[in-house]
Amino acid sequence: MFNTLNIEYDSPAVDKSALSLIASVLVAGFLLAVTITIVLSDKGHNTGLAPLITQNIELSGVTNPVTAVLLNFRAYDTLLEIAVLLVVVLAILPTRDHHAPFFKRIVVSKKNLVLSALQRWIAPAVVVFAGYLLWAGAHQPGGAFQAGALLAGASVLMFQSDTYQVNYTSLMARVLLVLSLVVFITIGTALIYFEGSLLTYPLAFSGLLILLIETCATVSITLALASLYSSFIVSENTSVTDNKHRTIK
Amino acid sequence: MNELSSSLLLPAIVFLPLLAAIIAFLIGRNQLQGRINICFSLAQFLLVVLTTLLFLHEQTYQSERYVIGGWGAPLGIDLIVDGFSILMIALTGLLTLLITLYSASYFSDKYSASEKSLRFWPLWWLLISGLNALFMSADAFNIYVCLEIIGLSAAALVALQGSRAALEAALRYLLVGLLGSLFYLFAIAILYRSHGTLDLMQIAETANHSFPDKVAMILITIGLLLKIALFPLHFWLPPAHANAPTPVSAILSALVVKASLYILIKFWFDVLGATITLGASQMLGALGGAGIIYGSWCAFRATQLKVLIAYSTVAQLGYIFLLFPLSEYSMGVSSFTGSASQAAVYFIVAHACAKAAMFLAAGNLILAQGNGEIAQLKGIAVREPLNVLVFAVAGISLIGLPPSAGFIAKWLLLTTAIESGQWWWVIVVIIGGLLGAMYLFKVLSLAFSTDPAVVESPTSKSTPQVSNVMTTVALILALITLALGFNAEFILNISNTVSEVSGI
Amino acid sequence: MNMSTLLPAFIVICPILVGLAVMATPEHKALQRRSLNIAGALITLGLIGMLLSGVVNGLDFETRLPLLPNIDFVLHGDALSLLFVSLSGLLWLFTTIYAIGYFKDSANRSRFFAFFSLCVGATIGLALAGNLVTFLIFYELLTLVTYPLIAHKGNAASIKAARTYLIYTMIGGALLLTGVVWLKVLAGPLDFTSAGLLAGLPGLNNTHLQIIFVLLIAGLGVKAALFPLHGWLPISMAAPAPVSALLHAVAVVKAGAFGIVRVVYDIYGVEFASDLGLTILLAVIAGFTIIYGSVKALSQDDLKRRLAYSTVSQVSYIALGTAIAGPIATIGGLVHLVHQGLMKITLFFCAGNLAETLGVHKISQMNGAGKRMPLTMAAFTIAAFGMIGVPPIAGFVSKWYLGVGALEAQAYWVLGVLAISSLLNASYFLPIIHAIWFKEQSQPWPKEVAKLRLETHWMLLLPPLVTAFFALAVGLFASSAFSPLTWSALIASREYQAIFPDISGIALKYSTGHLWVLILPTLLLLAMAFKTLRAKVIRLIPLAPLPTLLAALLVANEDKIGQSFLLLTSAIWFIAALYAQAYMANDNKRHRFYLFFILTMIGNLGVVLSQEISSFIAFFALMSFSAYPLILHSESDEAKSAATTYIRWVIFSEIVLFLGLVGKTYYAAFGTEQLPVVWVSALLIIGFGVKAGLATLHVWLPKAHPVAPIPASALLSAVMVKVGLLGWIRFLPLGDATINILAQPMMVLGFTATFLAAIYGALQDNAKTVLAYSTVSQLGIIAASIGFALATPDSWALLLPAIVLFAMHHGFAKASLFFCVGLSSALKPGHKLTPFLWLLVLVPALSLIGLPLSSGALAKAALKDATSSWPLFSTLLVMSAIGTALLMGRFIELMRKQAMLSASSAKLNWRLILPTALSALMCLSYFYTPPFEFKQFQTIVSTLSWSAVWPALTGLLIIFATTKLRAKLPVPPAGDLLIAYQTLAHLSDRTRQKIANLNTNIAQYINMMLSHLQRWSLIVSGHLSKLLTLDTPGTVMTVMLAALLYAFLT
Amino acid sequence: MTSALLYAIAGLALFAIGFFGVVVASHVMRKILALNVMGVGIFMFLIACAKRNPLVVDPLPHAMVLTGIVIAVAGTALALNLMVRIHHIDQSSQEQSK
Repeated sequence: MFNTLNIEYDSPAVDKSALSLIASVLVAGFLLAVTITIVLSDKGHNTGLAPLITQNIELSGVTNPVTAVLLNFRAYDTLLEIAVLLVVVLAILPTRDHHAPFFKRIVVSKKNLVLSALQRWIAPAVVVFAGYLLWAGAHQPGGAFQAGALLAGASVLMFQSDTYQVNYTSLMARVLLVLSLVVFITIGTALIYFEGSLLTYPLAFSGLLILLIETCATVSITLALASLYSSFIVSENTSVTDNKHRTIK
Repeated sequence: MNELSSSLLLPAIVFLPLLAAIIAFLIGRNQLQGRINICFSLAQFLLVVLTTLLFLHEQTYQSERYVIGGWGAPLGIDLIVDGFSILMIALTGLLTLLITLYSASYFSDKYSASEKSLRFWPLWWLLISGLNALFMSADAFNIYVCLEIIGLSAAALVALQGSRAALEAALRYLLVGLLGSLFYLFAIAILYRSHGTLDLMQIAETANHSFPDKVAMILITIGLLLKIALFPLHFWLPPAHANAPTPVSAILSALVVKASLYILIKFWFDVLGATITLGASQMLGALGGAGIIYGSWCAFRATQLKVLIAYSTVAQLGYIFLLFPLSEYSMGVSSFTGSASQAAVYFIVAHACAKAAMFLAAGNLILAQGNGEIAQLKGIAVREPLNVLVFAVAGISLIGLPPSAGFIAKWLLLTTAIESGQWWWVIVVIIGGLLGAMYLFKVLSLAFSTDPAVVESPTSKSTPQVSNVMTTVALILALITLALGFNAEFILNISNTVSEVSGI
Repeated sequence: MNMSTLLPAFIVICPILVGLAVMATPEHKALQRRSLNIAGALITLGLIGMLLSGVVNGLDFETRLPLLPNIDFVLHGDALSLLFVSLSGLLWLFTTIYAIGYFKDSANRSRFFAFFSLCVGATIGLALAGNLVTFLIFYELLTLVTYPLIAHKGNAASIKAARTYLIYTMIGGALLLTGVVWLKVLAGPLDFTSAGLLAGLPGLNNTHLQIIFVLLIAGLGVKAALFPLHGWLPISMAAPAPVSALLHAVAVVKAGAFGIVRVVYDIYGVEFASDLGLTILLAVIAGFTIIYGSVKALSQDDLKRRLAYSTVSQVSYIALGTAIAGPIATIGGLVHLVHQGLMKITLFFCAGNLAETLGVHKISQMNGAGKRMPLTMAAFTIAAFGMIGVPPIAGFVSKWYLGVGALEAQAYWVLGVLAISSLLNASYFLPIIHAIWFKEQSQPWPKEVAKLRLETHWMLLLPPLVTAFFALAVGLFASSAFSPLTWSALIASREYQAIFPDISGIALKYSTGHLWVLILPTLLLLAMAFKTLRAKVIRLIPLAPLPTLLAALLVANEDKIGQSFLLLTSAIWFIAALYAQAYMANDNKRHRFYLFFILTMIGNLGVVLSQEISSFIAFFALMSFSAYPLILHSESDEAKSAATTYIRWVIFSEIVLFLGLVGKTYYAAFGTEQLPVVWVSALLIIGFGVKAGLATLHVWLPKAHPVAPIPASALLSAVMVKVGLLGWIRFLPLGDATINILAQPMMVLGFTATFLAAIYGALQDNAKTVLAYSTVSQLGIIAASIGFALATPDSWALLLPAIVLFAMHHGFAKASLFFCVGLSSALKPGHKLTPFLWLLVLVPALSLIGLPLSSGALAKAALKDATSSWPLFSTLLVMSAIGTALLMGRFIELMRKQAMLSASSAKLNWRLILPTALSALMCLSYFYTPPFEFKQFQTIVSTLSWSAVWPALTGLLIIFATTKLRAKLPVPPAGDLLIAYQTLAHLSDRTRQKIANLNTNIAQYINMMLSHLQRWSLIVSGHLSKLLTLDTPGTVMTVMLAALLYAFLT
Repeated sequence: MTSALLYAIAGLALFAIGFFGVVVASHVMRKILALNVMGVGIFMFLIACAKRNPLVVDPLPHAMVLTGIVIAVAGTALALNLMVRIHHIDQSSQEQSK
């Protein structure tokens, strides 16, 4: 399974050793049969926590139950989830030389007209729509992660048309990356002082606080996803010392 | 908030490392970095000690719950801590302090590894916060997220070295981790579907011999076995632990592997205790036994020092898995009580300290020696006497020879095995001890043999002298293993709270 | 936390702290390290002293720390632990001094001394352990700490030795751990209780206990080097000398033995263990190891390996002592713990000195070492004699108690084991002693260090001397208040409580009457040590026996026999000393002769003076062993072969005597039924028979006497042989029991010896051999009369004075005849005094034959009166006169021939003639009446009867008639039956050889099998790993998934 | 057979296929994709659990899915990054060897 990790392009699709082939088909099928019987013998709770959530929805400060669960009832999970994202960003962080500015616009000799035009038209729309998504999260499906993903998509477009370059190891980038986690933790711990236990939003401000957390989350997620993308397009970004990096021409 | 109870400090234990990660990430590379991290580790250690003392002080021998967000069990997430988890948290706190001290000088400029420190420190603190979060979480899905944090940060740390072998080991470790977590997630989904709640306590109440619960338990077991690297599924551990930088391989072997084991024990004995069958426990025990023999055999044949120690981890894990068949069955439900659990807990603590000490000592030897080849360790005892001593003391604890904590653990294991009449485990443990002695003394006999060529050769002076901070940290860990060898009462009363805890 | 709880802990911690401190001291700070070590050793000794005094007056010392649920870490100072603690504390001090001297400038000494003191700390902890778990902890710690010591040199041999050591001790440790855990599960906390813990506990299933016992003994047996598990000990001789000294003589090996003692006594309790049949098993293994160790030691040429194998066998004595479930045997086993430690450490120190100063490792290189390193070799000889079990050195004491203990427990085979092992010990130690002292240095020393003022560095010389002195003192003052013997008796009494017998009966009290008489000779002996005084001392030697002579004559002494023997011995010693002055005047090796002359004198006089068994056997051994160099004096080939036969027979007699005396003391103290008295007396008869030239046991006599210089052979024939008779008189139940089955054979042997010796002697062509054979025949008569006494006890009252008289007569006559042999030059005709000199020859010869008016006639008449109840005896007595006449005739013939040949010396050597004249005078009968108030002998005239004359005439007639016939007959070899014995010895040697190479090719076979197994297992593991996981983790995962499904769903 | 059950079975089928893919695929990229397929399977199953009762929708599984997706993205990104870096090292070593 994982023992021989080959990365050549032309390697055969399937690990031919017959033994593993037969065994895995057998077990996968068996697994399928077993789980299906579970599903069919479905005498468990069929409503889950729905009634409980609907009772408490108005206490949560947002109307959309999913956002309520995500950012109020199980806010701790979301906090750790952001930490996961931060972990991966840290692991992958494309390291440019330390002194490059956070955000630099580079003039490209051979401009790709179509892309730059597309980018000029769509980027503002995307930003507006992301803002809407963020705001709508409170009462309809939406929220920080969706807005962040959208903005990251816009930034990919930007990088593709290669007019901007972001140095992720600059102080500004690092602050932005860490922003959502910092805000979330400060709010959480502050609430201990005010409300007695971690992450218990006061009834009046819960909506506002959730919105604040959502916005910061969006910023961080955008930058995080952008850095994930740019780490692939930048070759040999393995280590800091090697600050010679090839920009895609 | 008038009377300070240990549960109030729980969130702080998770958030302090997160804060440390953030600050470490923001400061970036400068000479203050080492000292700040040491202060954070000291703060973390004091916090953990305070919580443990408070917990012991309360002597309620019950688990302490902390409700996050004030929503209560099914809806919100709770943090819970009982004897076993407080012990693990204390262990994490201790190892964090010591290994941070070690890494402060390991990643300093002397060893030209300083540019890696920008990535190392944040990942290190995130790993620590993940571990602490895992040990105290009472929510199934929350455990999944914590497992992911630990898995990803550990893989990232293994990849820190940047060499092809390290990257490949990290990739394999990551894929295995993801696969394991997915199986776990799938089991959580099934459990939620049939029990309607994610809180472990509530699942435990309604768990029964029903079909879904059994399938969930199977999936959890196979997923976590993959992550714990029990014998047949151990292929990823040796390369990962061998290629990681020394402090990372120390924390990996000592704690990260134990985290998934902690979860497996929690599900196996508390949450889904009802679904356990005798056959399954014996199977795990058998795999454990085979692991001891095979792990020690591969350790004996290893040529690289760190690979040897990694395989010895595989072997030592085998010992802990003997817990499953040995824990006595009362009215059908196997509870994590009685001497088997004490033996397992003591083994975890003993192995953590000893293995960490051994990895750090080995790291020092490799730094002094220049490469990890065992054959070239000839006559090292002359140049690095203290590190060889630490390596020996840690080895003694792993084999289970008297003055060390390992001996006490082995003693408890043997007593349980004989009391429960399963004498074949006794033979396995004894043979394991002898095999352990084989590979340890293979290294030690090389260290002692004075090869005339090596001793006089001036070249051996060229490699940088191992900084004495790193040696003293290894020595402290070795002394802890020895100290634990003398009075077992201290650890056992903490873990006794485990035996009284029933239900959760 | 007062003193009583802290002291044991301090004693254990102190060496460990010293160890750590020394490890921290950098390599070049020698002085700091040296002072730390010695200070540590002294402090520990002080603390042990405090503990000792505390325990003696009843205080209880115990440190108890919680270790595991319901098991504590206990250090408890009871009597048994103190024995071992004081031993290791004391020897640690000496070995440290020795090691400092040994490692003057070698590499990583800090590491060595650190682990050295840690090892002692572990040993002391092990000794003080209060329960089996603490014992196990220190037992395993000892393994770990001794590993670096064995691997200290770092070369291939010591690494391999360390590895084998580890393999054995690790497996042993694992077995012990399983046993202890299993026992703990069955019997709860395993505190050592003095009468055995398990005996009291109810409901324990015996088969489990037996299996546990086997596990425990196997675990402990590795360190105690019991038979199958001893492989590591000889190999680990690659370690430096101080390591093998302390570790393999005291710490490691004794830890195993001590463990066995603890398990048998304090865990199982002796009765309970013997009911389970466990002690028999242990006894058999220990017995076999004793023999096996000694046999293997025989074939080793490397000195330290021979010592190692001897350790293997000696340590099993302790196990044997514990296994024979009897209080006295326990004392023997325990005391051997200390004695063996002292002796073996001396031997290893000396081996170390030899290796360090002369570079000698092989026994074959040791020739002449005595001259180069006299003090070390003296210590070596004392310790070696101790190991053989020669009284009064320490080894004898423990063998004595083991022997008596074996009798008490009716384990007679143990006596056999003791005998055989003493024989083997002798056969592998005596050649070394012979090589050291009596062989010249064959080739230059391999790596000789320049000769300092002393023979080697003082730190290397002091320890062996001190430990050798201790070994001697412990043996001599065994029954004193603070000796290890009394201490072990105290321990045994606590172990056996109720059934502990009163052992005063068998105690070894070295008390001799009028000890003051021996002071002068001992002073002379000491004076001999100083070269300058030697010449003056030699002139004073004749004065040495005078005090004893005066004591015999003047001091009123109720023990008539003792007085008469004393008179005989001291008189002849005086005459011989005078004779020797002249005879040895120009012999270049006279210093050595006189040294052993005085030693033999002290031994002989001591034997006669001693009142009870222990001093008797001690002086007896001293006399026999110091006579050896006298025989060897002329260094000629016959002298060498005669000496070796002599020493072999001496060893044989020592061992048989040991068994006999053990039997006698036991039955005297406790014996109830009469049956065993027979075999006790048989053993005594044989034991003393060798010395008293009983037929078939006499073969050494005709070879040894002629070879020795005249004064020595005179002494041998006249006096030393009588010691055998004295032994018979003192120890045989003469006069109170009729033992017919022994009496008849003795008489038959006696008379056959008398006649056959006469005929055989007559054919000899050497004058001294003829005399030797005449001694054999005369002794035949004495033996027959002793036989007669055994047959008719009531005649003993009469017979005793007759025998004593006969012995005295024979002593003086034979001595004077031997002296005459020296005068051959003076006997040459042509000098006005020669007829007078011939008279000197004729008087003793005729008195031997028993002519009227001579002492012989008087003695024979006395004998005839005493044995009048049995006429056949007196006729045979008379017939014996013919035989003697034959011999005397031949003797005179040879003297005449010799006189003709010798150069005619102008001046007669008066200093030779006077002593011969003096002894010839003693052969006239009237001397004997006054001191012995034998009323019946007033009538000297009665000796004038014809029956005394005709045998002499017939004898002389036969000689002259057969001169021509005899000239043609070939001369038969001197020791007649000796050839038979030699072939016997040759045979046994060859069988041992066969067994040895059988053993080697078994070992080769096993090795070949092992290498096959090795290769095969590598192939299999190669396949296994390929198949099992590395290529197909995916499949393995799916298979496990399926297995889990099956396990959970069924 | 309500639609929820159908989706649940589809989810489980995806999980099984994903697992089969992980075990059998030889190229690392395929393994990562297979892992994602397994993830999607579980999310499908979770969503199916949310809608078992026609009238009520249980938002908790939805939240779990959202978090699961983010974590899946993170894991996959790290895996791909490691793969790319190994690929670069292989390429540069091939260049040197030529």
